[in-house]
Amino acid sequence: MLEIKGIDSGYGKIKVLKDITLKIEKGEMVALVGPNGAGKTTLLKTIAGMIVPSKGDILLEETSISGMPPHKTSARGIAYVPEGRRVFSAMSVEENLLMGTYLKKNRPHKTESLRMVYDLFPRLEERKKQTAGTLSGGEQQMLAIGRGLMMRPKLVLLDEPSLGLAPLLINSIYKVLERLNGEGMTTLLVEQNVKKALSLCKRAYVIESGEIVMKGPSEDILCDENVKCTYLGI
Amino acid sequence: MQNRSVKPIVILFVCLVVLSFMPFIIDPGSYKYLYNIFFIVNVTVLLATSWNILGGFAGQISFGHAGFVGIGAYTVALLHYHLQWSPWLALPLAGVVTLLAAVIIGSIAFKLRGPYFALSTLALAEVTKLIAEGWRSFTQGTQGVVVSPGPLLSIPSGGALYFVVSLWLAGFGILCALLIKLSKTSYFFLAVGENEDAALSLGINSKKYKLIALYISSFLAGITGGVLSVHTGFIDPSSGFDMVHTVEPIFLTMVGGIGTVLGPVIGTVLLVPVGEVFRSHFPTAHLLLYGIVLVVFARFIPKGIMGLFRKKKI
Amino acid sequence: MNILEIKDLTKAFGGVVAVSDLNLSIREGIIFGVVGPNGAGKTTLINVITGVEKITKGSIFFKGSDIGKLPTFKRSLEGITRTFQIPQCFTGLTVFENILIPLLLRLPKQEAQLEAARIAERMFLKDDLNKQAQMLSVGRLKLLELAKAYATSPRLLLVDEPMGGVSLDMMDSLINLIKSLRDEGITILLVEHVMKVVVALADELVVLNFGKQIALGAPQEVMKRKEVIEAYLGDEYA
Amino acid sequence: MITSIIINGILIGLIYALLAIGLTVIFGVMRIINMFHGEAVMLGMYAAFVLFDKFGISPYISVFLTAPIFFVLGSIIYKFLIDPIPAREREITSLIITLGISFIFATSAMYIWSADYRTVTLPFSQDVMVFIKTRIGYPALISSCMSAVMIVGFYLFMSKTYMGRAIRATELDKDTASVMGVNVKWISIATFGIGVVLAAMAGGILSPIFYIYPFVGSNFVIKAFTIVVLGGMGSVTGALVGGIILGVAEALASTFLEYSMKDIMAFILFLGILLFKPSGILGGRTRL
Amino acid sequence: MFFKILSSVLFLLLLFSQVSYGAGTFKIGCPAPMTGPGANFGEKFKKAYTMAADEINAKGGVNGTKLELVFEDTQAKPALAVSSAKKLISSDNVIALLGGWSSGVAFAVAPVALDNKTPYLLEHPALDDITRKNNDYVFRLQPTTGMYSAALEDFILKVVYPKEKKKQLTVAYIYVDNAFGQGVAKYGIIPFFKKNKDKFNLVVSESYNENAMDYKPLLLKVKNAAPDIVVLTSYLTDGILLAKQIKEVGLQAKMFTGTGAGHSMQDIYEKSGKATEKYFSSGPWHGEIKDANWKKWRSAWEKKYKYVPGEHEVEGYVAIQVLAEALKGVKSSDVVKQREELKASLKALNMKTIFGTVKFDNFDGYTNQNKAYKMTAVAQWINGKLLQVWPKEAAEREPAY
Repeated sequence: MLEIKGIDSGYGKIKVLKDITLKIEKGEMVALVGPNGAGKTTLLKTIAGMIVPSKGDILLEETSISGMPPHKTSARGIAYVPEGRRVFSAMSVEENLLMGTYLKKNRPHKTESLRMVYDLFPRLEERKKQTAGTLSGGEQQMLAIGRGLMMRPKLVLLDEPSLGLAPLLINSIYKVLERLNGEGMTTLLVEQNVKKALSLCKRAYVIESGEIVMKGPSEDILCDENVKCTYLGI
Repeated sequence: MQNRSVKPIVILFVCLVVLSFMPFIIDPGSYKYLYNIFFIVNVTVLLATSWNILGGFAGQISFGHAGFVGIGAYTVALLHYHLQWSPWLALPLAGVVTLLAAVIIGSIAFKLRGPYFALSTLALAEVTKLIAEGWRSFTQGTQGVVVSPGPLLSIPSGGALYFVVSLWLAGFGILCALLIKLSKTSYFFLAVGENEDAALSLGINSKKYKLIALYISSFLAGITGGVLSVHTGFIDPSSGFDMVHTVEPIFLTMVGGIGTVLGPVIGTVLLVPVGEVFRSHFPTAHLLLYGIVLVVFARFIPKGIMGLFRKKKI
Repeated sequence: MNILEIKDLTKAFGGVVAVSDLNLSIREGIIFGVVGPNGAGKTTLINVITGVEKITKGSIFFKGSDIGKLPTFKRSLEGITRTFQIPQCFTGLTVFENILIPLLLRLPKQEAQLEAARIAERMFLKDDLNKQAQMLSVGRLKLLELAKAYATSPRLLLVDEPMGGVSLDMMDSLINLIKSLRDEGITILLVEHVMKVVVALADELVVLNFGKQIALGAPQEVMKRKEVIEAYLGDEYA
Repeated sequence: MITSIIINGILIGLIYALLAIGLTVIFGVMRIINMFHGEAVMLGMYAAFVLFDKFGISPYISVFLTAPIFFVLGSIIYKFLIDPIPAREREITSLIITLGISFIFATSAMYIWSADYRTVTLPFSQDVMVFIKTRIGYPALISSCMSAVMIVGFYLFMSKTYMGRAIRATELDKDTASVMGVNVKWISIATFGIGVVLAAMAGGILSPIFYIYPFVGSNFVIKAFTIVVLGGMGSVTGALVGGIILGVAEALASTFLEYSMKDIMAFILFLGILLFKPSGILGGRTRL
Repeated sequence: MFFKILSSVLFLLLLFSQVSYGAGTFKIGCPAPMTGPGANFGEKFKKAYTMAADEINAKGGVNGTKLELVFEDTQAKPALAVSSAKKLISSDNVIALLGGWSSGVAFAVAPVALDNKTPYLLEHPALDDITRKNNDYVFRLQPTTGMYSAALEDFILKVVYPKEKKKQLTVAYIYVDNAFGQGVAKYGIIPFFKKNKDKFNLVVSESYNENAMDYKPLLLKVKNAAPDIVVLTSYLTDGILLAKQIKEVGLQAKMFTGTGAGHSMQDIYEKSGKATEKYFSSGPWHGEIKDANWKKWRSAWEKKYKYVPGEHEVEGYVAIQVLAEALKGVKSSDVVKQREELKASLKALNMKTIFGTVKFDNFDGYTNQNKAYKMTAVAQWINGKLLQVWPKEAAEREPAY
């Protein structure tokens, strides 16, 4: 599905990512974990086209999308769900979701897509007229995910969906993710909640200081001493 | 170190002295128009420098310099009109009164930051203009006030006198800018302009430095207004508070290079004569040409002329 | 002696309570670690101590005197300085000027310049001295943040995630650097995500979650508590 | 008399609001202060004048005919003059560029149409209707109603269409909008075009009740700025509310104080809002 | 480097601009608003000056020397006008300055003329103070603001008041807030009504900003006061809006009258949609209309420029004729001496023109002011034509009152 071949990337002259190589198969759910500032978000932004890599290539279904602007990568089926609360705060919940059907090919499916998201997150339907900025953190996160799903993507890039949420909410969001994966959605999940992420995904990459320091099945990574040390200080 | 800070001041002083002899070389009596342009250039250098101290050094973009100029101009005119002061004597007071007005303006406008600050200065300038228009018994309203300058220390008022006075006032403005640039204060200005939150967290009293910049800037702008009023011999609200006094220093500084001492000088020396030549050679088309010059400059050298040089300390 | 005392501190943004009824005492001369998941109120705590945010309820004492109402810059002059998680440098200025600015507040220009060069060397920024701050990488910017804050001669230094974006090989020197600052007598409040750093550095550790204190004590011991592991690492971990 | 004054205040307020919308949209989305806003209004007035004078087309219709031309004009200006400026310099450089363009437009208009004052005198220009004891001239009434319709129409465009939502999304968060598939660059170009169209349409609608000359633009700019601040930058409903409040406040001030007090009144309102509610009357976040 | 070259080229250009071309002509400096809000008036005066100068040059000029007009744009701003005047005097070596349209500009230029000993002939700026400063180089051929209302006062006292048969008539006065409006209010209209308190009651007297968009609140206030007479001092654009909005709010009075300026321009009738029908306008007259020369001039103007000339056109045209006449007394070749000779010759001038007799006198505190009380008239708009109705000897028809 997605293949990243040795990319370097960063902001202006500042290089954040060094020689990243990564592969995701169709229908797979892959976790990307690492400490704050390791370059996780930068990687997602590079895939989504918000940052142009200075070296290397990114292939989506065997075609290069490297250097494509975000509105083109999204047309090709990549949905980036940004971290934190980057919903369109002054727009209503429904307007936010409809932004997910901005692409011409998605517009005809507007009603079904809305139905699907409202079924996944009934809370959003209750508040569809409410201004997004007045939602709680968890609801905003649901909205951001829902908005990404409205795009009917081939590949979802999820950036810290559990950020700042209470455990109960995290659980419910994770259940949704699990269900979507069961339905065949390909996902790259960035998480700081290592345990959670690794329990959900079968495979993971560990990134530190812009480099992939480890990859493999989740269980292996969870057992690794180095990872434990980084995260638990044990 | 000591030498490095004295050198530019010495150069400035030498330039001023040398230029002061110009009237002996080029006769102001037969080149009145040329001296008129020199005068406008000098005064505009002072105004652009004044704007630059606030907008460039301290990063507080003001849209209200027309207000300062107007207050300065009216100070001279009204002291002359009501109390028969010599306009020349009233000049320093133009700066002082404008500074006092800036104390009020600053206390209101500095409650705001960024574009809101800029817009509030615009509004305050308009309010002062409306006061000048409305308070007829004091300001003569829209009818305006005549100022007859008379001689200064028995030097007859005329091209040479205006030239030398405006030259030294411009020099004074540049000196203020230089002294700030060479002092510690310039760093605090820079810090406040670049990132006010960071400056605060490092212990810099940002409000104090913003006010200092405003006060110096308003003092110089007020003097500019005073000289303009002496030179024109007449002041009314539409010419004293003309939006040109706000807009012109901004783009001249931008063209020359914002935040540098030389930027406003270069911008003014380069563009003001062009504007004047256009105006007298193409009475109807000059704004069109000037507009094109502005667009071309801004489009192709957005960082200003000083931005073209790598080293741009001064 | 406690350099900082926080009593019943509450900070609310509208309805959202970022810090709630917090009581903390920080001894002079230690590194005091603050950890917790994102959104736990760590940065808000720093903002409140430095006066960037006003207190909703409670009080803050610095060296025994109430500073709750002082403006940010005065607290900085009293000796409380912070670094920002997202570096807040003077991006248009050079690294040298960035460090010089706080020094100029209390030293004559020449001395300040010497001191700035010295600090830059100590903070591994010697090679970048004449670069514009906007040209630096994130990791270097973090160093610059620290250098700037150090240049104010703080008594209490609040460090917000210094390790984010710092390369692995750099991390150890940074740890040593922070230790040496403590050994100079500067009290440090350290907010950090990288646990090995926290454990290596902190003399005392507080864990926050949803603006509340859930654990306090020696780092090794605190990290083993069940509620900490649950809050921080995910509920099924323990 | 008081009802008449308030009704008239509301009617002129609607026109003020329309004058401000183009400015507020461009500022809201791109943080650009468009200095040639007044000149765009002026060009809209001339376009209406020419079509009325030569072909007898009512300005109320011709504003829609000329809209595409102004859209292209605005888009070209943004694409070739403002967009290439590096982001760090854009805020202030765009000020100079748009100022330069305002000079170019005003002088060009003088060459094309001479400095003469023009008016659009509609066949029913003297007809008056009476509404709650208030006499309202037909042109004033239609222009105000058109303004209201345009504002509502624009509101609907911004809230109900994909493009309108994309513009707002871009204003709120460029990056996130772009990953939704919004071509942010194109939307910026289009928004600038739309801002110019709105200014020109305001000019067209104003033409039957005002006069036209090449330098008329400067008359509107400060008023438009005042409303943008009153209503909150980037807000359409804010512009509407701000326009009406300004219209009514001016009318009341000029009646109960002196007529010349009305401008001071406007600025006192302006400063008051800036100081106590810098986000505008409707305040809070940037809203539609 | 590019900029160094550019700036040196520009500097050279500047120096070359000093070189006066076309020597051997009488150069006349015309600072005028060629751009900006007053550009329309700048064009009017340019047409008038050019027509007169062309006619004189076609006949061989003055004593064989041709006239040359040098225009400078002032944007109607005093500061720019001062700069222009200095340039015209020093680098173009003009022998005299003309006009400038607005009172504010003339007020500022007059001291420059004095400093440079250059005659300055006013044909339109009307503020009284300009010729009350003992400035020997300033000459004014047309009435001042204080004189503007001379014919109107006469008309109201002799025709309107007796006809109304009321003890006291109520009057509303609205005037534009600028040097001109203030002048007419301060020296003309307000003193007149105050002086005749027994006959008139000034119920509203307010000024307005010339760029206002909406006058209805003011007009509603006037309507509420129900005046018998409404006097307006306006320029053109504000005059048009006022006339339209007066109709709109339904303000009615026995008499509406303007005081020259906007109200005596053809545009106001047409562009207000004929809303000024029956309006009176009192101000400088359109010239000696009974004079055969005037009729000839007027048809020549209409042929050349395709519109009916008003006071501005007559004034501009006559100003050039006055200068040409005075220039006959200039004999020397040095421009400084020429200016002195021109001044002396202007002082001695007594000339019959289509505008009326022009003779510059010192009286009542005025210096070099043409006694132009009689050059004011009351005219009235009827069926799209503004014709003089008062004083009787200059009337083209009976007033419709």
